[in-house]
Amino acid sequence: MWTYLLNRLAVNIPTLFAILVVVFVLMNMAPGDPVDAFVPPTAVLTDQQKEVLRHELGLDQPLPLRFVSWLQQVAHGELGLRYKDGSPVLQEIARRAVPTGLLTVAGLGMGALLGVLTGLISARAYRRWPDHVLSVLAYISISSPAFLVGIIAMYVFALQLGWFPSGGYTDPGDESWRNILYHLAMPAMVLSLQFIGILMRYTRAGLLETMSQDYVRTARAKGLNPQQVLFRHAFPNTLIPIITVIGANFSALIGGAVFIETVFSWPGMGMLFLDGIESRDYPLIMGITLVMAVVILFINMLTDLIYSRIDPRITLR
Amino acid sequence: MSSVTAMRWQKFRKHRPAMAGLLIFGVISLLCLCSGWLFHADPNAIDLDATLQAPGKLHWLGTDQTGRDMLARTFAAGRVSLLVGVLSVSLALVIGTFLGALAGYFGGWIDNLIMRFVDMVMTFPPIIVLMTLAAVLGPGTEKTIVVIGLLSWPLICRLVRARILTIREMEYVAAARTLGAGHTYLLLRHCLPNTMDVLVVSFSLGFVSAIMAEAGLSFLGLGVQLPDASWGSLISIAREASVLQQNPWIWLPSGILIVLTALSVNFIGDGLRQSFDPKSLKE
Amino acid sequence: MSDETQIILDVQQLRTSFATPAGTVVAVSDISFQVRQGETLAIVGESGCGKSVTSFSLMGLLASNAVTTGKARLQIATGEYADLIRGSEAAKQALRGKAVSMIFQEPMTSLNPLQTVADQIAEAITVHGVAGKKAAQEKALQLLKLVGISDPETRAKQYPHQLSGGMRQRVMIAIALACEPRLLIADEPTTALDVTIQAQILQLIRELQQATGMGVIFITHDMGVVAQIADRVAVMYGGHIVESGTVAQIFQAPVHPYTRGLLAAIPRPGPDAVLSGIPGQVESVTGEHRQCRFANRCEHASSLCHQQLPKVTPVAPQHTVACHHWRHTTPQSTGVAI
Amino acid sequence: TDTVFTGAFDVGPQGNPQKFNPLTASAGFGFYNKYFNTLTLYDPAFQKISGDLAESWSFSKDGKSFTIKLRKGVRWHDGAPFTAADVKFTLGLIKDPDMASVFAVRFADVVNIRVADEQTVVLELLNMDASLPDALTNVMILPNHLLSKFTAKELRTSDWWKTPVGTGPFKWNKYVPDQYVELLANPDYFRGKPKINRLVNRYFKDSSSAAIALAAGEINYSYLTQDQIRDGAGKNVQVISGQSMVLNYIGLNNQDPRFKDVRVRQALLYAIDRAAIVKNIYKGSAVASNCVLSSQKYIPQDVNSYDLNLSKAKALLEEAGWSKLNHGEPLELLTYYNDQLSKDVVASLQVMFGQIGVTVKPRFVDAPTYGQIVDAGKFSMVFAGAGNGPDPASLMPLLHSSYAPPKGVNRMRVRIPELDKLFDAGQAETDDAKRNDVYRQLCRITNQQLPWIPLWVANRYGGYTKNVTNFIWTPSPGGGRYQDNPENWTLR
Amino acid sequence: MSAIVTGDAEILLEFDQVSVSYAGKSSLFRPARKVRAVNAVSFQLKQGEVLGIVGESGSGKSTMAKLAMRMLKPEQGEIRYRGKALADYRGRDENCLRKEIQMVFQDPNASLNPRLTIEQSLREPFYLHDLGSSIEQHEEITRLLKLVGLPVSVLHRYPHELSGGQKQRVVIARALALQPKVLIADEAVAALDASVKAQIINLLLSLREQLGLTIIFISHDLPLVQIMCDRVLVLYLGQKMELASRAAIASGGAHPYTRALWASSPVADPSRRLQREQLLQGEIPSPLAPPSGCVFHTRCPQAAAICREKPVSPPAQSDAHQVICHFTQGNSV
Ligand SMILES: Nc1ncnc2c1ncn2[C@@H]1O[C@H](COP(=O)(O)OP(=O)(O)OP(=O)(O)O)[C@@H](O)[C@H]1O
Ligand SMILES: Nc1ncnc2c1ncn2[C@@H]1O[C@H](COP(=O)(O)OP(=O)(O)OP(=O)(O)O)[C@@H](O)[C@H]1O
Ligand SMILES: [Mg+2]
Ligand SMILES: [Mg+2]
Repeated sequence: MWTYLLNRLAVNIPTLFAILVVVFVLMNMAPGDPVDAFVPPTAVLTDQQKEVLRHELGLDQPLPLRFVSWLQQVAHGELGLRYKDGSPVLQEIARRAVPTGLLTVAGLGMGALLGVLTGLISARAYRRWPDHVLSVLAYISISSPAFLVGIIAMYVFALQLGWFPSGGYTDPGDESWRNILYHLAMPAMVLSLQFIGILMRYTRAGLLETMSQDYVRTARAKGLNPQQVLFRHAFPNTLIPIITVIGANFSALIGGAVFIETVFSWPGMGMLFLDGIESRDYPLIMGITLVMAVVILFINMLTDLIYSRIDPRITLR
Repeated sequence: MSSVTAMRWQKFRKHRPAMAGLLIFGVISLLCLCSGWLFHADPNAIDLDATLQAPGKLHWLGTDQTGRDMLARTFAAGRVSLLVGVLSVSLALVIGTFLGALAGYFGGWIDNLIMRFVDMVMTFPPIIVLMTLAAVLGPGTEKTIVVIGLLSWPLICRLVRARILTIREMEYVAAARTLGAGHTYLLLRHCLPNTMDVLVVSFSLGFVSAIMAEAGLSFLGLGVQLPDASWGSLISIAREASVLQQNPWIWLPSGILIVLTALSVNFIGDGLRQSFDPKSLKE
Repeated sequence: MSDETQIILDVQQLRTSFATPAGTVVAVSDISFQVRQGETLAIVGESGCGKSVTSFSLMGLLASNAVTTGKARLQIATGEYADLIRGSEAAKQALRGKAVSMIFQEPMTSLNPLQTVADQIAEAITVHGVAGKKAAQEKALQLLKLVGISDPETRAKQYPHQLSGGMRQRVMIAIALACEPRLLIADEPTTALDVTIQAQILQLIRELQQATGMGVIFITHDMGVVAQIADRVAVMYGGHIVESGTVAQIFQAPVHPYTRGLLAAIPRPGPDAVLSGIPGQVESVTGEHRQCRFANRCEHASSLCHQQLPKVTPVAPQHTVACHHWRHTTPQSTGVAI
Repeated sequence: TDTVFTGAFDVGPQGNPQKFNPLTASAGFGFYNKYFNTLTLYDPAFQKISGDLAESWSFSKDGKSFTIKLRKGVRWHDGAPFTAADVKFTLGLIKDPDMASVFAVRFADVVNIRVADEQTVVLELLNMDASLPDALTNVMILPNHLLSKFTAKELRTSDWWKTPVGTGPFKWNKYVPDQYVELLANPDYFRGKPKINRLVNRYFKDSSSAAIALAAGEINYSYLTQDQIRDGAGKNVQVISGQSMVLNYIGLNNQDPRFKDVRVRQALLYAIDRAAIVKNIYKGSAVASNCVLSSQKYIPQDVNSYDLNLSKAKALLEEAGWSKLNHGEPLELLTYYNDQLSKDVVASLQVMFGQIGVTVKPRFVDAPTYGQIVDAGKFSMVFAGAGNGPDPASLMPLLHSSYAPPKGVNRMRVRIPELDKLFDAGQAETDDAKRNDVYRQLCRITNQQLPWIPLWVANRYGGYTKNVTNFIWTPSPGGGRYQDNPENWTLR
Repeated sequence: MSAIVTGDAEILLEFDQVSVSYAGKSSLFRPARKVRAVNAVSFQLKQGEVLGIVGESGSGKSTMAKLAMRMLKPEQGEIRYRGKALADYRGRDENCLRKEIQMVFQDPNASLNPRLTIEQSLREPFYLHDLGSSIEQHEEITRLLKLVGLPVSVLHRYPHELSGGQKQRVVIARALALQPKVLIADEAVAALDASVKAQIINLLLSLREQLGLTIIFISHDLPLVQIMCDRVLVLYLGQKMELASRAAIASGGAHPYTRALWASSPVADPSRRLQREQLLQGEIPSPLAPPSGCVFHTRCPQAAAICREKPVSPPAQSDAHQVICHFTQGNSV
């Protein structure tokens, strides 16, 4: 176990390095450069001004050198400064970490819970009407783009009913946890919606697969009621795909809830990253990539560990 | 062998949702494929004097902001979306299943290598990859398909691997090995069929996300380009608050068609899964 | 105690058929039998003759392509009965595991691969509210010990795949015995067990029976085991009970030609031992059974046998047979009465 | 009582979210103006420039110097007096290349800044530049006494901008990153204490969210899109509209031989049914333009209105030998606009050009990509917008040949000597009437020569809740730069 | 009951001091505990011989079978087939090996793929070794089914639609399909009724007669072992207790454990029921912590001090009758 963990960590370091190199190269290959992004297409910077900027941002250095100096910064525990306003990237990311974490955990948590639950219900009512209704709902939720659901939710819950604020992280001047949670409710719900649909499908399919196994028959022979059979015997045996899906979506969401963050003015990492892309803010892009890569590698490692916890037949090698 | 196929077909035919799915999918595909011939309106012809018209006699599904006939446009858009949906998810499925099966089956360093590659692909920020690819590749439906396919296989890969990780420990796999079965045979015959449930779900979900992803790509120069449309791009018009509220005929048909096709794909998958599962719960 | 109250299980005209692509397969055809308190009924017979299907029918655990008809009355308490076939699913579920439990024939796949042995046993106890979690775990350990598993503390924490075939089978036995059921259906419970353990298990079942009056349906192929444990024996062939009687009647005065063949096939080691089977094999039929299923292998078969299904007829008290010609074919020496 | 005015000042093209350095900013002046002041400001109709921190200004006879008299008794938020040194310091920063200020070009002719006395600053000029008062409407004056210790380079990205000290009606109070800035009324504001106590600028990334927040009454003001107006902004919302002063045009790569012939450019314009687009896509809320200028006073009567004329367009193409110039290759129409309206416009243009046999393939990219492609000259056609007011001189860097890349942003590589001369003449002319004549001529030339294919100037919208009174807002490129008297805004 | 194997027959399969253990599940803080499933077991199997393996449940019989099938690698010692170590069979050799050694798994249900029809499962060996055309394969399958006494109608069914005994016969048919040289039958007839069992045993014996099939017969059915096997290997806790010829076993065996086994074997006579007193007393020690000295000493009626302390030294390989017991050592039969 420990040896596995150590091995895995050891492998993760070159993986991380490879990710960073590839992203760095891709980023520099992408059209547009930071100085062009510095001013809108109609505003004027003279040649001389651009040279100054370029030099200051180190853009006049060759690519490998820039990567190496970035790595050196990372080695010193820094992630450089943003091109946009010179603020430290690390601090910006740290600031966004809490909102992002909140949104992801709340959205995924809610989604996982409801997704699995509806999946269980659906499998239990296989090919009867609750199954069909839930399936249709699931596909509607999966097919509804986040921006659409977000805007509609805002119309209904913020404008018509006035239950929730239309967006933002807090009300100006009120930074209490209650206020944050009040603002979190709607984006988290919208975020979870698609996820519910996705998980519901995987849960349902997995359950149908395991329900025909012999040990489920044994469970019934013990006198368990259908719910207990489902929860205690069939469900644990479908946990592996469910955990896989949750893990993969977790990684995707940490930086990927861009639409929802945008619609709800939620100051999360996704929006920051988009900002970084829009302004070709290389240090910011690399910084976020690094953080996300670490998180994703960790989550994937965790899912693999969980596999072996769930299923004793799986050995970690 | 053919008797097994016949038995499956029998079972499939009895699965009513699957047959309904087949029918709906067939009808929608047919409508999309023959849209040019069925609806005489040119899906890209503008008529600035007839913008945002509600569904009526002349335009059954109304018109959009530039007066294009939404009926013709929606079904013409379906051609791109169906193509992108089916092909890119197939590509992802092939890659994901192949790599996932290898990783799960062989384990050891092969698993490690493949899974670290998966980690990498999962970590690449899609926007950057897409921007770069778009710049390098340029527009085109086939490129869009490839790009979406190349970005969406990791989850499938992980799912397939996880499943095979347990299947390879089954005694019947060992039994087949003692009969002299090679790796390829074991994988194809004994391991992969057990991933059917996961693959069916991944297909129908991936189908939807590919269609939606395509719309996001047109901004980067990939995906469908003006004047053509896709279902995803038509839905994106609903970003305009007024269109969302006042002109549902622009985006709602596409939305419904996506849900319908996804559902029918799902039901077909359900039927397939059941007809391949000898112990399916109900006949 | 009247005879009526002694009957724990009364099965009448049980019939189970499967819908298959090839047609309806009647796996169990109108069988009737009884199990009394503290009694062991052994069911023996040709492989594939419907023994397991009978037990699944009684447990209500058949695949969805099966249709079961008939009556099976289980006495859950003195004077209180429940129908195992026609009851509601919820009622049946309440009975399962507690009033009637079953040991499955396939120990490898019948255990949940993700749960430890102890958890799987304890669950059978807790689910009926017989004991709390902790007590159940202790009981599980005790049961493991009872079924002859060494080092139960360690084994309890292991998973099915870490056990040998015999151990898994014993875990199944422990699960079935956990709630001290009124009726135990044991489907080949000792096939994977070596003789010493097997003897121990048989002993255990016998002791439980004496203590609780549990009725046992014991399905096995090992005639030695039948001789050891059974009070009465039912011989099945092709979905029918062809002969039933006390263990002594069956072993010493078998009437049906199939029973006799079966007994003759028991290996008896000796300097020039020969194993003799019954020539031919069961024919598979779809649809209603219209003739004696054994007719095609029977040396005494007449045209009647090929045309008509024999009725169950009494031979002696407690001894019945379903054969057209039993009177003429039974060798005199073994006699009728014992 | 505590009155809070919350606005989404940074939504839409006039905002500049979370960029706090006004010297490098090209938008967002509507909010900088709330805590800083400029020397000069327009009136809300953009007709006249009046003083803000400046009391008066004048050019010397020879046009070699420009003298600014400053308002007396103005104090910084920290109590220090505002003096000429602050002005000299600020203008100096702008000219410092390390600051990378986008206004540096506007002060290219300023060779020296001299403090004559506490209240007087003199700019020494290389050439007369009549657009200086306009240029000054952009420049937020900064406190010398607090900032002189920084180098320009440090200051460009300094944290000071997040705790600034200005002279404006509101004082900086709190900045919660990514969420909002809160300002407090400045009781010592030289125009009087504002009537609202607090002014909050909330950040929205998405304008529809801001519109909903406005309709829900969570905020008091926001920019609105045409679409949001059509949707009905909400019953408690008062909508304001006005010309954007941004000209949408089709830019042609003037170095591309295919567009050398003026007849080609004219043919393209004849093919566009601008009236229909304005009427049906813009729902009438745009005005077609026939030259690069949009202010009525610069447009002569005799400009060609290029009404839709397909046959003429075809004929012109024929004459110019288009089929020989371009062998049926599709032209790429590059644009950085990504909103639905622009997509509809581009789709319409595509069809309209198609009617005269010019195939166009639109390509939507983001701004940095656009900049890179266009700077490199690897384009043939763009659909873009240019702020063309209030002073026509703001167009000079976009059309004057001396600003052709790599030196400037004359990205269409326009090289029309006559145009250069007119821009120079307009710059040197202080007399309003004569200056108008110069620009009328400029309009005429661009109408004939079509260095750009002018399309229209669309409207822009803002909305405020009906409980706000004395609110002044008007659309303008980059926001602000007009006297909106926030000290008079009141909340009921 | 059939030809006794001649002394000069080729040694086909040989276990040479083979040991193997399973790692238990380790956790973060606890290292894995090992189960010694097979401990230094040696035996030689001659062409055409039938070797019975008996022993208590969990004594490592299936593990030995898996070792011979190369499903496990021996930790120590070597397994040789035709004089060549199993591990050295590679490529085409391996393919031949797979063909020549076949196994019937203990649990037929687990060793049949639930997704394949019986026909598909039975076709597998032919397909894998590219034998015959589709029609020939079908004919061969039908023939095999007949041999094991199953109707052709089972071909289109799935495993879960068969009875336990039917599945077991399918697995036997599959193992015989390739006409192996060595057949390892792990409880291969346990789920069959006496009549079918007799049929199958006779089939195996006739195959041995005709084709020289060599059989390792793992079973709990001692009378059957006695009838069928030329030699019997008795295992206890993964260790060899006795290896004796049929004749030696017929008299009850020499090792106390063997004798105890024989005594517990049920007899098909209701009047001779076993009594508790006749059973082997004590419980089986845990293989996780096997006893010191002779592993059987905890239950051995003859156990003496030496048994507790000193492991029994292994007998010579060449001995015809090997008894691993302090008391019988040296006076082997
Ligand atoms: N995968 C495994 N992991 C851990 N221990 C195992 C594993 N497989 C078997 N064992 C252990 O190895 C020992 C021998 O098992 P094996 O299956 O060989 O017994 P067996 O002689 O075949 O018994 P049976 O007659 O009950 O089938 C047992 O103690 C068992 O618990
Ligand atoms: N789901 C099913 N569908 C169709 N036929 C089935 C199904 N299950 C069992 N059968 C058939 O029913 C018959 C009786 O099977 P059953 O399992 O009861 O036999 P059994 O007496 O237990 O035999 P064994 O001793 O071999 O276990 C068999 O012929 C079998 O093929
Ligand atoms: Mg059975
Ligand atoms: Mg075993």
